[in-house]
Amino acid sequence: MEAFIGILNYAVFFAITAGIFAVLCLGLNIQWGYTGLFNIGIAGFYAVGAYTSALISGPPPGPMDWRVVGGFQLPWPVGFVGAALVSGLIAFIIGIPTLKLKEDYLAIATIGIAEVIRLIIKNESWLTNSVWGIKHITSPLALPIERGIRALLRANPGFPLWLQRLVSNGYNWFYLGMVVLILLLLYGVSEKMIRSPWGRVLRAIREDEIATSTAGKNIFWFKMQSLVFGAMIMGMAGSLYAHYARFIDAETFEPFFGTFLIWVMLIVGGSGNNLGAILGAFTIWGVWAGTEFLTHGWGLTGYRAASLRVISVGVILEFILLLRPRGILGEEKVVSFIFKKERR
Amino acid sequence: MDFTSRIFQLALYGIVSGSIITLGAIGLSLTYGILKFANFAHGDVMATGAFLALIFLNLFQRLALPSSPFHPLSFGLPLVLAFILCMVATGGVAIGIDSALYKRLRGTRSITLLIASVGVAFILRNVLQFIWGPDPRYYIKKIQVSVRLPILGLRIKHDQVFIIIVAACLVIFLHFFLTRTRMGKAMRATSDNMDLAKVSGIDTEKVIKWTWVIGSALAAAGAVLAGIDNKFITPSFGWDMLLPIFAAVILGGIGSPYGAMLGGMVIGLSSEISTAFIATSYKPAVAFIIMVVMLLIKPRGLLGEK
Amino acid sequence: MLKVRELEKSFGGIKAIDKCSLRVQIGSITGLIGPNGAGKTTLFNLISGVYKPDRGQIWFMDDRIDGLPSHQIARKSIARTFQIPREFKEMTVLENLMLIPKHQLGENVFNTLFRPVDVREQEKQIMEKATSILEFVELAHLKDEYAKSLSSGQKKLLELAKMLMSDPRVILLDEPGAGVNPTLMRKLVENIEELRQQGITFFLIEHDMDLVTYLCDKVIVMNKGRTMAEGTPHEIKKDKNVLEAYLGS
Amino acid sequence: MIVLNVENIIAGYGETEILHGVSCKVEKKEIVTIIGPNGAGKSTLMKAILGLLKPTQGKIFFSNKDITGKNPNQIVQEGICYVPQSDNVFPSLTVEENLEMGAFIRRDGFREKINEVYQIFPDLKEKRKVKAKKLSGGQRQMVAMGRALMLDPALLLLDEPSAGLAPRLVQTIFNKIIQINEKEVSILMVEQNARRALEISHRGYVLAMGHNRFEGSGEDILSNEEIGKLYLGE
Repeated sequence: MEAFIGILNYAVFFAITAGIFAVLCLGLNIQWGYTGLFNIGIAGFYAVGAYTSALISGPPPGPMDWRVVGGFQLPWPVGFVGAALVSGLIAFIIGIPTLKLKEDYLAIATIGIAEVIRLIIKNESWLTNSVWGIKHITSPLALPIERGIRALLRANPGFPLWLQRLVSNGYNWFYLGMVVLILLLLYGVSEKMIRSPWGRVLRAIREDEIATSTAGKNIFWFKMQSLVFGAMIMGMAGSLYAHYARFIDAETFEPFFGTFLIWVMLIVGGSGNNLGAILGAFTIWGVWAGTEFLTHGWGLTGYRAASLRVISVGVILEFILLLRPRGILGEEKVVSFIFKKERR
Repeated sequence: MDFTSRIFQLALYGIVSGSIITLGAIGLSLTYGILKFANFAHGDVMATGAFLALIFLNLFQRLALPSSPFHPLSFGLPLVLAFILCMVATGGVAIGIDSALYKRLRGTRSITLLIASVGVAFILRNVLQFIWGPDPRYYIKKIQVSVRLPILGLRIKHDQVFIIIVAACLVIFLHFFLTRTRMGKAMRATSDNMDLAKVSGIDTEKVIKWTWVIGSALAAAGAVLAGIDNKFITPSFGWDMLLPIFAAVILGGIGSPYGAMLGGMVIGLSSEISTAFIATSYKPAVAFIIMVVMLLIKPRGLLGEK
Repeated sequence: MLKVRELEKSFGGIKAIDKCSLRVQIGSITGLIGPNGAGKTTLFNLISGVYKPDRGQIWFMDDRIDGLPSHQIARKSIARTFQIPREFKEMTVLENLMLIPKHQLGENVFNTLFRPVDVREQEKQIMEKATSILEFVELAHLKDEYAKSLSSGQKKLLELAKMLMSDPRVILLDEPGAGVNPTLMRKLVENIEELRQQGITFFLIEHDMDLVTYLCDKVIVMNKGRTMAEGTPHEIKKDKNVLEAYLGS
Repeated sequence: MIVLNVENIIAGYGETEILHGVSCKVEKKEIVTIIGPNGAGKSTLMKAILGLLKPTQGKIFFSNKDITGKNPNQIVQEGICYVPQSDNVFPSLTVEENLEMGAFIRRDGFREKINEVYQIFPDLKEKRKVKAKKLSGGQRQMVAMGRALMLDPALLLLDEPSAGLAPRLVQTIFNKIIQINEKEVSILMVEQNARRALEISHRGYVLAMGHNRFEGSGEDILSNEEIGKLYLGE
């Protein structure tokens, strides 16, 4: 029983992280899957969301910190919304020079902005505490829930060990519920939007920009909306991450975890399909966790294990591109909601 | 040192790093012109070249070759041989990756190739890290003293003069290759219109192979020269080069090797000179900002067409 | 009326359009002919906003439209077709058409989220219109197929259907006859005549002189980036300069 | 003697089959024209002969040698040259470099051949140092044909040589085709300008929906009422 609880607790931890990745995938799916915008600077938007949220809702600088601003300790939802807004704003600024050009330019510009954001995080210690990172970020409702758990355990000293373990993991259960709720909400909203005429324009842009433009659509503006909306979702994921991990620094948002893994997730799951995006996130995060057991089994540690795991994810991507380029699910043929209604 | 001579000193370093960026940017531009995709693994191909040179260098040092440095340079025959061999070997690696992966994806959308190249970038970087670890590896342990030039009190190392000369020679070689040889002209023709090249009887697969070999060999050369300048190499070198080489290519006009040369110099010079005004740690951001400004005012680049 | 005045456009130092002036009467079918490289498609690209002119003016009714982005020109009810059909490949035929109507409520996300009933109502209307147009061009049975799976003739019809969806006042046709077999051509000609009855203006590039003679009220001849003659098809056929430069004797 | 023999080939792009079993023949010194409505598979047939797409069934023989499924560069080496309908020059190469690319697989006699091409197309000689992107449509068509002639082909494939040209130039191009044919080059062409093309052809094929529909001498096809009605626009 205790072993089972151990696994269950691990599963909760796993699901929270995978859920946050799924949110990132939803954001990328709007940009890439439906509009064909090639954003390989996801890490930048993700990081901006995390730092914004930490600065708004996190603790003020401690005595040992270099940081001098932020830490307003506002309620978490304020940080969450702030994260989305600031990420969206940065996407807007990046979009201005690049969205009128070919897709490759957006790619290099997004990778560039992600690097610049990483440089800022590393160097501007007054804002980000540079390499020491922001510590002790408060989690939403952490105090009352953890106090409640302690009280419950104290009142029932007779709980068997497995129950004690289960109960003491209570906050993670709460956080998982929150992540799932936000994921479902974002899923619902983006499904609704993609199946609307708005989404139809995005898909047309993905197929042929000039023809969409001569049909009277302002393609720049639609691409901008898609880029900004996707980036806002990525910012929200950043906020979810920061308040769960309670610690962020530049290393958290390095290109592999911040960008590449998410691309692999979306492509494996099936870009142009929101369910695919979520499925891909859980699958690849499972694979990633699985490789840890593998490298551990082979007695590899440190950078060797890490490198091998990254290589294996890279190889998976290449195989998917070669063998099943549309991913596990792929896009549905008929997308707009009006057709579904008529069929029924 | 007064401000003017400081700027000139930085410009001199800028020419050195511009030479290195140029060599990387040419290969990126060539493959873009012919295969029509932005190869995000090109920086890591450079890094691979640097480490292949390290293998050869260690081999030759063990082989009891005469290893005394060529005066006044800080390195000798083993590194020169390793330099040449690694260009060939990196070309081979590029052909290997092409036939294992890119070749099978040809005919799909160029963006699929781009995604695949991002995957290749991560694989290459981590293979290097798996073998050599994340810490710096050294070509040369000796520190070289720079000499003073008779103008403005500028200083430069002999190795750096060597870097500039070698890069210039390679660029001139490339120019003659593209305009005077059959394969060079075929490369330009294939870059213009691959289908037409095919029906003209040009073996485009062979042209593609040559493009990979030349682009990657130049990239490897650039990486080794960077290794000589810095004395050390790391697996993350490729990532560090990515923004400068892309900025150079976009600045010069995508697909134009001559634009890449120009762009490389501009990026090298401006990143170095910028350190007189802003913190050195923001050097990579300068390349990025120049690129964004270029996209705003002249998206086709300085020498881009149409 | 559509009016072009002293228009200029160069590409890499070569003047593709050189002080070109012309007018197209409302309700007419005007043909644009001229040798290859005369600048006909470039002129269309300038009118429809794909390119921006270097100098000169383009007027539609009382508005100056030169230099406007192509989506704004499209909103002034100037529609164009492409010589090679540009269908939205991975979208169904019906969705290809439903994209076209301008100012759709649902193109604003907030309407979809907060005024779902209105959006749905409009979607229904658009779908009915699209379905009837598909019946008109005889593509209704393919409405749920990916556009990429149509044959090239069917794609040409889809292009026409898309144009009809946009309620245009002026239609720019770039070589409607190119690569179309005679049966389809007849259908196209019938459609054009029927639409002209409804008051739609046509401006078309065509190489087939027979088609031009049959269809057009007025013909404009372009050569080397400027207009060199205009008149009825019969006048043009007799014009000496035109014969020399273009038709050959 | 039969130069080209296409036997019942089936071909298409990806999942879409376009040719459902098409056959045709070209004899030595013949000009053969293929006509047919749009989507009949004319250009696809050209591409299949040249190896730009591989037939799923059927055989193609060139001078009694099986060339089915070979790569374009190998087929060109056998002696078939092709002039595509559009984008048929290398824009950033000079006229002379364009011609040189035509002779890419030829190692000797380049100079003589290029002079021969300049004789047929004297305009090109003046422009030999000019980049092809600066040429007019008609001049480009000539560069493209000249490029194809550089290899001394036994068979020349022309995909709509008159497409997009002014009527006056159309006649010039057809005259050049006759001139080339007089040099013992067999010609297989696809044309929209069916009447003009059939007038200079020895034989013709009518293709429809990926099938052979009719075959005969140029006059036969021109005088066939049904075909006239359907494809020649009468």
